[in-house]
Amino acid sequence: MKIGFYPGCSLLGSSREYNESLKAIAPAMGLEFAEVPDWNCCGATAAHSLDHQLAFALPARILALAEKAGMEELLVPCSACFSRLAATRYELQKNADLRKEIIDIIEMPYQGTVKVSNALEVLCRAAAANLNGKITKPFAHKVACYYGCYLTRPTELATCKRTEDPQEMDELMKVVGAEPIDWAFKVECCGAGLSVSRTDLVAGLSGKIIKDAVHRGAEAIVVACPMCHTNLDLRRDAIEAQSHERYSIPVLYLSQVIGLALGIDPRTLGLHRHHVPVRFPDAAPNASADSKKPELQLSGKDD
Amino acid sequence: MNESKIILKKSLGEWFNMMTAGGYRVVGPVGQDGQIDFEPVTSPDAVRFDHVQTNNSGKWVMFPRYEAMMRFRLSGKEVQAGEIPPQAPPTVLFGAHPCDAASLATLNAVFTWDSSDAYFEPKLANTTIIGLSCTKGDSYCFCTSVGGGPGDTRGSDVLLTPLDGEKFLAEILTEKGKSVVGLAPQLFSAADGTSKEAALAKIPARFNHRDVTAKLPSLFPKEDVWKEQSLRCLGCGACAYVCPTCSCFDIQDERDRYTGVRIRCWDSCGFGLFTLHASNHNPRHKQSERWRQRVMHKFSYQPERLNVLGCVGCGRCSRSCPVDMNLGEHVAALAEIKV
Amino acid sequence: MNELQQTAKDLLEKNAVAVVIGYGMGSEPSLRRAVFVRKPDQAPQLIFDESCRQNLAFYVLKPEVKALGKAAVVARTPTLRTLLQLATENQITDESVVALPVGNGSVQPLTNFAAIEQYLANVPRGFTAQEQQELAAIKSKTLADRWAFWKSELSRCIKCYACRAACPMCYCSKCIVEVNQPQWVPVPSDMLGNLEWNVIRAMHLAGRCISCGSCADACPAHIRIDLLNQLLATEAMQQFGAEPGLSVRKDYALATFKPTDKEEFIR
Amino acid sequence: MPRIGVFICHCGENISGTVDCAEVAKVSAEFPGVVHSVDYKYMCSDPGQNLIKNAIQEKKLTGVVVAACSPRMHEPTFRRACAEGGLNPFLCEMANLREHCSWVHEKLPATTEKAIDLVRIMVEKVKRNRPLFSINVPVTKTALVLGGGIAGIQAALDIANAGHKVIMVERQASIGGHMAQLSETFPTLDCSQCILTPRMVEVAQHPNITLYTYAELEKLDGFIGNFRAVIRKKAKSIDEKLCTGCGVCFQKCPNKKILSEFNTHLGTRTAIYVPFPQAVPNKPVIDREHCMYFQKGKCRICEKFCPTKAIRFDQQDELIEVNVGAVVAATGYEVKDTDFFPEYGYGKYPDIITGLQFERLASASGPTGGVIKRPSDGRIPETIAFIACAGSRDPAKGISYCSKICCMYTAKHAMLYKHKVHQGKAYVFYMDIRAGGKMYEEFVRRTIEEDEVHYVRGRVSRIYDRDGKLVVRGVDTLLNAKPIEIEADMVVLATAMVAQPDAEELAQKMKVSYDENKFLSEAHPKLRPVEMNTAGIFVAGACQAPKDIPETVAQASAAASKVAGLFSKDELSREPVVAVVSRTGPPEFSNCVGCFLCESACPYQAIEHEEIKTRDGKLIKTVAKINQGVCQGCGTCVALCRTKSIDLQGFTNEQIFAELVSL
Amino acid sequence: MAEFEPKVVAFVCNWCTYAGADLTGTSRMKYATNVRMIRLPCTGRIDFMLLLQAFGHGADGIIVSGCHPGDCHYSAGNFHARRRWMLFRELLDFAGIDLRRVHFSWVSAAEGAKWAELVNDVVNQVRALGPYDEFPKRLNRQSLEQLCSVEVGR
Repeated sequence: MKIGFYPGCSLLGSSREYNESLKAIAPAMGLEFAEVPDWNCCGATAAHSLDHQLAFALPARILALAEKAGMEELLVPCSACFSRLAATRYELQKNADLRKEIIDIIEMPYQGTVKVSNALEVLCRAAAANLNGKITKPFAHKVACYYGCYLTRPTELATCKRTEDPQEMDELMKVVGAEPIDWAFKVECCGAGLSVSRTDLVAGLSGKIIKDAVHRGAEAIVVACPMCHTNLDLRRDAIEAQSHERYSIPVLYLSQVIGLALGIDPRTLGLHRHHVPVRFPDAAPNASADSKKPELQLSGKDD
Repeated sequence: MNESKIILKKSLGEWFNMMTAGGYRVVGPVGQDGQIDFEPVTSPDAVRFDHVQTNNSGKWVMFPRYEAMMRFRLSGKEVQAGEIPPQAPPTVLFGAHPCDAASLATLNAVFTWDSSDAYFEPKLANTTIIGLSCTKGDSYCFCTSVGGGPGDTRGSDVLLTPLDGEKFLAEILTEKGKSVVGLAPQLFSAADGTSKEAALAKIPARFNHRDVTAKLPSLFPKEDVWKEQSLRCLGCGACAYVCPTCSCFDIQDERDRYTGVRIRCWDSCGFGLFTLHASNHNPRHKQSERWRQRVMHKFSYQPERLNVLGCVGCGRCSRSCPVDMNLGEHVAALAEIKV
Repeated sequence: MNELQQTAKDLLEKNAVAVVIGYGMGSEPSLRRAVFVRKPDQAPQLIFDESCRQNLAFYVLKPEVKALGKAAVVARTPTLRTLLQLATENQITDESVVALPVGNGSVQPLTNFAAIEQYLANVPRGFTAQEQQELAAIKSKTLADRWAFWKSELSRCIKCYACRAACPMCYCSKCIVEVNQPQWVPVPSDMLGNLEWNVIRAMHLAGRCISCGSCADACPAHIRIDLLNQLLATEAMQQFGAEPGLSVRKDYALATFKPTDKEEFIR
Repeated sequence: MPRIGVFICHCGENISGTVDCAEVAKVSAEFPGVVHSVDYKYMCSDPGQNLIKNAIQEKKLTGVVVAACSPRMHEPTFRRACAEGGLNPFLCEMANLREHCSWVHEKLPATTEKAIDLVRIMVEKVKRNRPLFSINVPVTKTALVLGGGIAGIQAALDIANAGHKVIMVERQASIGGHMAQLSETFPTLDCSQCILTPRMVEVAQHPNITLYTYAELEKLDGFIGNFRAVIRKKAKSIDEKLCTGCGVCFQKCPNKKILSEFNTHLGTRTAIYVPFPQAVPNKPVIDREHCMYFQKGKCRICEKFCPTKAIRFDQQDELIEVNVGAVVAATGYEVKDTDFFPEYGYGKYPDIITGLQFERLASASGPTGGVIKRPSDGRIPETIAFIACAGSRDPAKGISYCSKICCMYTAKHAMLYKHKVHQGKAYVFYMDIRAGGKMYEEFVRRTIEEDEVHYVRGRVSRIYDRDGKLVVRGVDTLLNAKPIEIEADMVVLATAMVAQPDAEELAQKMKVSYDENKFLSEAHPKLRPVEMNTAGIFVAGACQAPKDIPETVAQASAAASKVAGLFSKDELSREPVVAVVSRTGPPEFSNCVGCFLCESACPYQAIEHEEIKTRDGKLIKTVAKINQGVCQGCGTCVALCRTKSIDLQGFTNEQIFAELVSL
Repeated sequence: MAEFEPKVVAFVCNWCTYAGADLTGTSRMKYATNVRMIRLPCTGRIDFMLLLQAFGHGADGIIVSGCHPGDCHYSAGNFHARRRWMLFRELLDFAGIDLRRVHFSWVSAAEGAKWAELVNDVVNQVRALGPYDEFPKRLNRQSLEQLCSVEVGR
């Protein structure tokens, strides 16, 4: 199935591995991506809180471009981008005056025909249709599925059904052989909203998430959002410093987990880009069969 | 009478001026393709010469869509009533095709058969028809099946036939025709003997109307025939209103406080309520019966009672029909039925 | 034989229906007309292409056609919606008609309203850009120009009521123009009569019109009366969420209300 | 020909001060159809009225226009005068020359001109008036009370004590409703069952009350004074006449693990059971879904042990048809369950319970004998948190209203807990404390001040478990607005009070309106709080909106007094200003095309379906018919009817049209 | 020539606006004489066609008024009316009919002053607009009186 693709800034920068892993698993998942031509910033940065018109105009232009390119569905892996695009589509559908106003600004026709989808939705659907029989290396670990905020809020845009205890990612993880744990911080705030201004609060909030996951026996945290990943992975040192605890638990994008289960090379999946090394003490025997190393090290801080 | 002359196309403007100056209202076919109708005109520039048919016929000149006939006024216990005299301004109906010109005979027969219609007759009397022969037709035209033709002179006072792009053959057919030509005799030159036949459209005959008229009474009881033909008929009045010979009308009073007028306006036998009695009985309850009435009236009743055919083969009804009820086709089909 | 013809043939052979109402060849090569196929071997008469525009749902209510027995009707999307709307207005029952949707690949007879509802759920709806542009073009005129426009348009109206006759939702046995105690609408096709008639028709179809365009197609004077319906259909959808003909649920926009309906025009 | 009389009133100087009454009378005399036109000082005086009466007889008037004050003032007066003069009262109309003309305009020619216009408009109208006759409807003096909670009980007793018959229908096996489940009632802390059960017994024993328990309303037709109800008596599987209520059957029933609805699933019951010991009637029913015999075909132990042989496994549901004159809907409420709250674990933590469950824990007759114990392990909670507004006042949860009783019962719960667990810690999270009511505020203060319950003003965002404790994470908005976490052993949610799950279905059955929350709508929020839009149907208790016991009882008594008022006459008489559907001859029979789009527009559900059939019973068409007993004459259907098949008597299309033509 | 005096027709419900106008009277507030009221039980009864009839019979301006939302004597008639007017106004505007001649209002039985103000405002506004000659009339009363020619349709 051919589907539009909007990378946004994160997938070209801090979360390149998300991009890489999505592209890597696409063929097996029966997905083909077409990038939106001439795309622009989604406005999730400051724009949407500072300028009401800009907040809608930026995403509307992206959607209009996708429409023009004949796309029916647009995959937006970054949750922040997803939220802006989905919110824009929702508001413009509801409010004809606003739609008129925004069309005037972007100077492009806009119908609102393009469905905006996040990675979780698309991968769940693709997994159901295409993954059967393709799992060669089941990801046999206890995982904490961390949804964060954008997949479940606001409820009008939520794609997960039980917004306070979503199950979609958990189900997907079961498909690739993982064992999702029941935990309390699935949809708690990681602090990304204060990512730059109050890193102390971020460390505190993200720290609680990691603490609960580890406390309940998770071996990996699975995320679907570049911001979540940044806070749980990149800020691990700050978290440890604040909580006076050491956590070795790695944080993976769901696409990376699927990729591993499909037997795709860890480097292709960008695992080496993580700050917290992705290694599992009790790696599955088949995963280490052709490796001489005593423990499986899938990534490191070496680049 | 029948005298033939030539008038150049460029002279028409002058002729129009003279007619207007002579007190005539000139009405001719104007408008864009698909929307050509008879309207008052002052110059031939706006007039169309190249169209197959106007949407509506020019019958409104003699028989308007609506027309006030009487006024009344209540005052205390009194009712005052007064006639509104007919308005019949001298009119030239310019550019009527031979089928339209032929339709006047049918209208006249209806409006004068027992007594003279005070509102129709003066208008007809004051109307001069400058006909225009047809140089093209379409698949809906069937004038040749109903006794007419693209160059038929019946009903016209003057009949113009375009001989080429520049000149017309003018056949002056009546006294009325003579007087409108007489307004500007200098514009007319002697005919050079060119026959108009070459210029005329070729309209194939689809049926013989005499046979149809003869056969219809025996078809009357064949309900299935009428039902089958009219199954797709919607029962609207489009065919009747665009028809040059349809003459049904309704009479209505319009009131405002204590004054009022009595108005006559078009009606159509296609409507379900046309024949509804006060008792709620409706002799033509079904659409098939109304379709039969339409065909019988034009091709049987009128020829029999008024000695005039009720159809001139202009094809307007069929062109206007939303569901492609094609009169020519259906009458031809009736003609084929073995009785 | 194409799929439509085959389906029609099958239905007739199985006696599932007594008549298939569809489109056949018309007077001109570009014209289509309604045909009423009653014998399996007549099925090849059926045509379906771009030129088939008439909303055949009208015939489902026509007494003469009804008398033929249960009908299958070749249906574009507007016709399907018409059938559902007629059902909500108690004019047809679930067993009385089979819909043959075309234009979406295969021809799968829809034998009940639930099936039509389901079919329509997957059909895109809303108004086309062209429809919206035409409305916008008129709305952007000045008040005086709008009046002049409609005055000129409506002056051509001869009150033949072809619009009413072609409209499957205009099924009243006695239309308001025929109600004469009092005579609401002047009978003559004068300006007042024409204006009132067209305004009333638009209002009577507001919230019910499924925008099939048959009225404008039928008008011998080529008046764009469909724009009046279109305007109200758009308004009814935007203001009240009215989308007639998508289900048999009774939710006529003018017989329901929300306390929060907008009222900034009321002082 | 019409013969209209016009009577112009001077109203002393009130009209004649600015309007030239003589001129109006003179001009009016010339209007077509007017045969008599006079002016007089005071038309409403006896001599004035006599002018009208005499003229009716002498001039053989067919219509009268009195041009005087507002018809809202004196229309009844002049219509009565006409009736006394021998003219149908509905052939009299008034032109409002005082309030709408002389009082609001200066003395100018235009004022007199307007007065003339007003008279002419009414003359044209009255020419088209038809004689109308009051509509009389007989009244069946039996009331149907739906619901046997405190609202239904109160209403039934009041109506029965007024001397009228009552049929009470209760869907459960016993009457009593939610009130029977409560422990002690605020603010007096008297025992709920102690005050309720005598009333329940009174219902059962009242000679005027017929009680159907384990029964539901199946269908309701008809209109005020003349309803016909069909009641479904569900099969109890016992012969009530033989059963003595000895209780041997449920002692012997082997299936003892069924969660008890009465005990809010905190206790168990048997398959043959009475909901609670004080049940009325105190006779068991068999719950067929859990009975081994009905499910597996074997058992019949109860039958074996029943000393009176009262068990009837083959009993069928029974439909009973009754005629009633009025209906009181008192069907009560439900509370949202804990699984409604995703942020509190979607109901997965057993120690998070609802307020109603806490009532059972606190009740001396409850599953724990009144000891507050955790459902999970039976431990007595050392720390307990109460969360008010659980769902209520939360548009995001779809419940924007206040459940009204939670503030009070939460205070009561906290107080009861403190009374029972002296060392325990109790927290109450709240948004606002709404304690409007006699002794209510004092009660809450006592909870806070004397029983030392910690009231935290703020909401709880999440509850999750951590090492056997429930972590209650919220915010205290009063203390520097800091997030707080409490490790509680038990959490009680004051979950929202909501309409019964089938409230909508019931409302549609009764053809009454309901609001967006499925609570039944009263006819007017202030002036008709116990009547419903459909005449003859009344409402009491929490099925209309959340309310506490005193309010419920007050409303129930009010509804009962309305019913008693209705039953005080043998016939109802109403103004004939109602809609009618026109009929014509065959083949159409009516211009009504039966689209029934008018149906949902009628605020009174007065539009019925009438089938027109041939003599041999074949259906020709279905057309609308107005139930004149129900129609109130607003005319909304008239404006909506495309074919003008519906008209409104007294304000017909012809009349209004004539007014406009004469403008 | 005397200043043009418009004719304004008011369609009002019996329970609120008619009563409100009664209150205007009992309070002796003054307003323009140009208004003629048509009393109906409820705004729900006011057929949109009545408005066209009023224009067709010479009204230069129209007022439609009833109970405020929630106050309807019949509980919901005005809600239904409101929806009808919403669409009707859009249609009139689309057709080029001047909405400055059609006014909708809620006037309660307590708003006598509002009624006076409303009438005066509408009368002034319509007076400024001039006679509504543009709107076709059922009959031209004046020309009939003079037995003048009557329009003939083509």
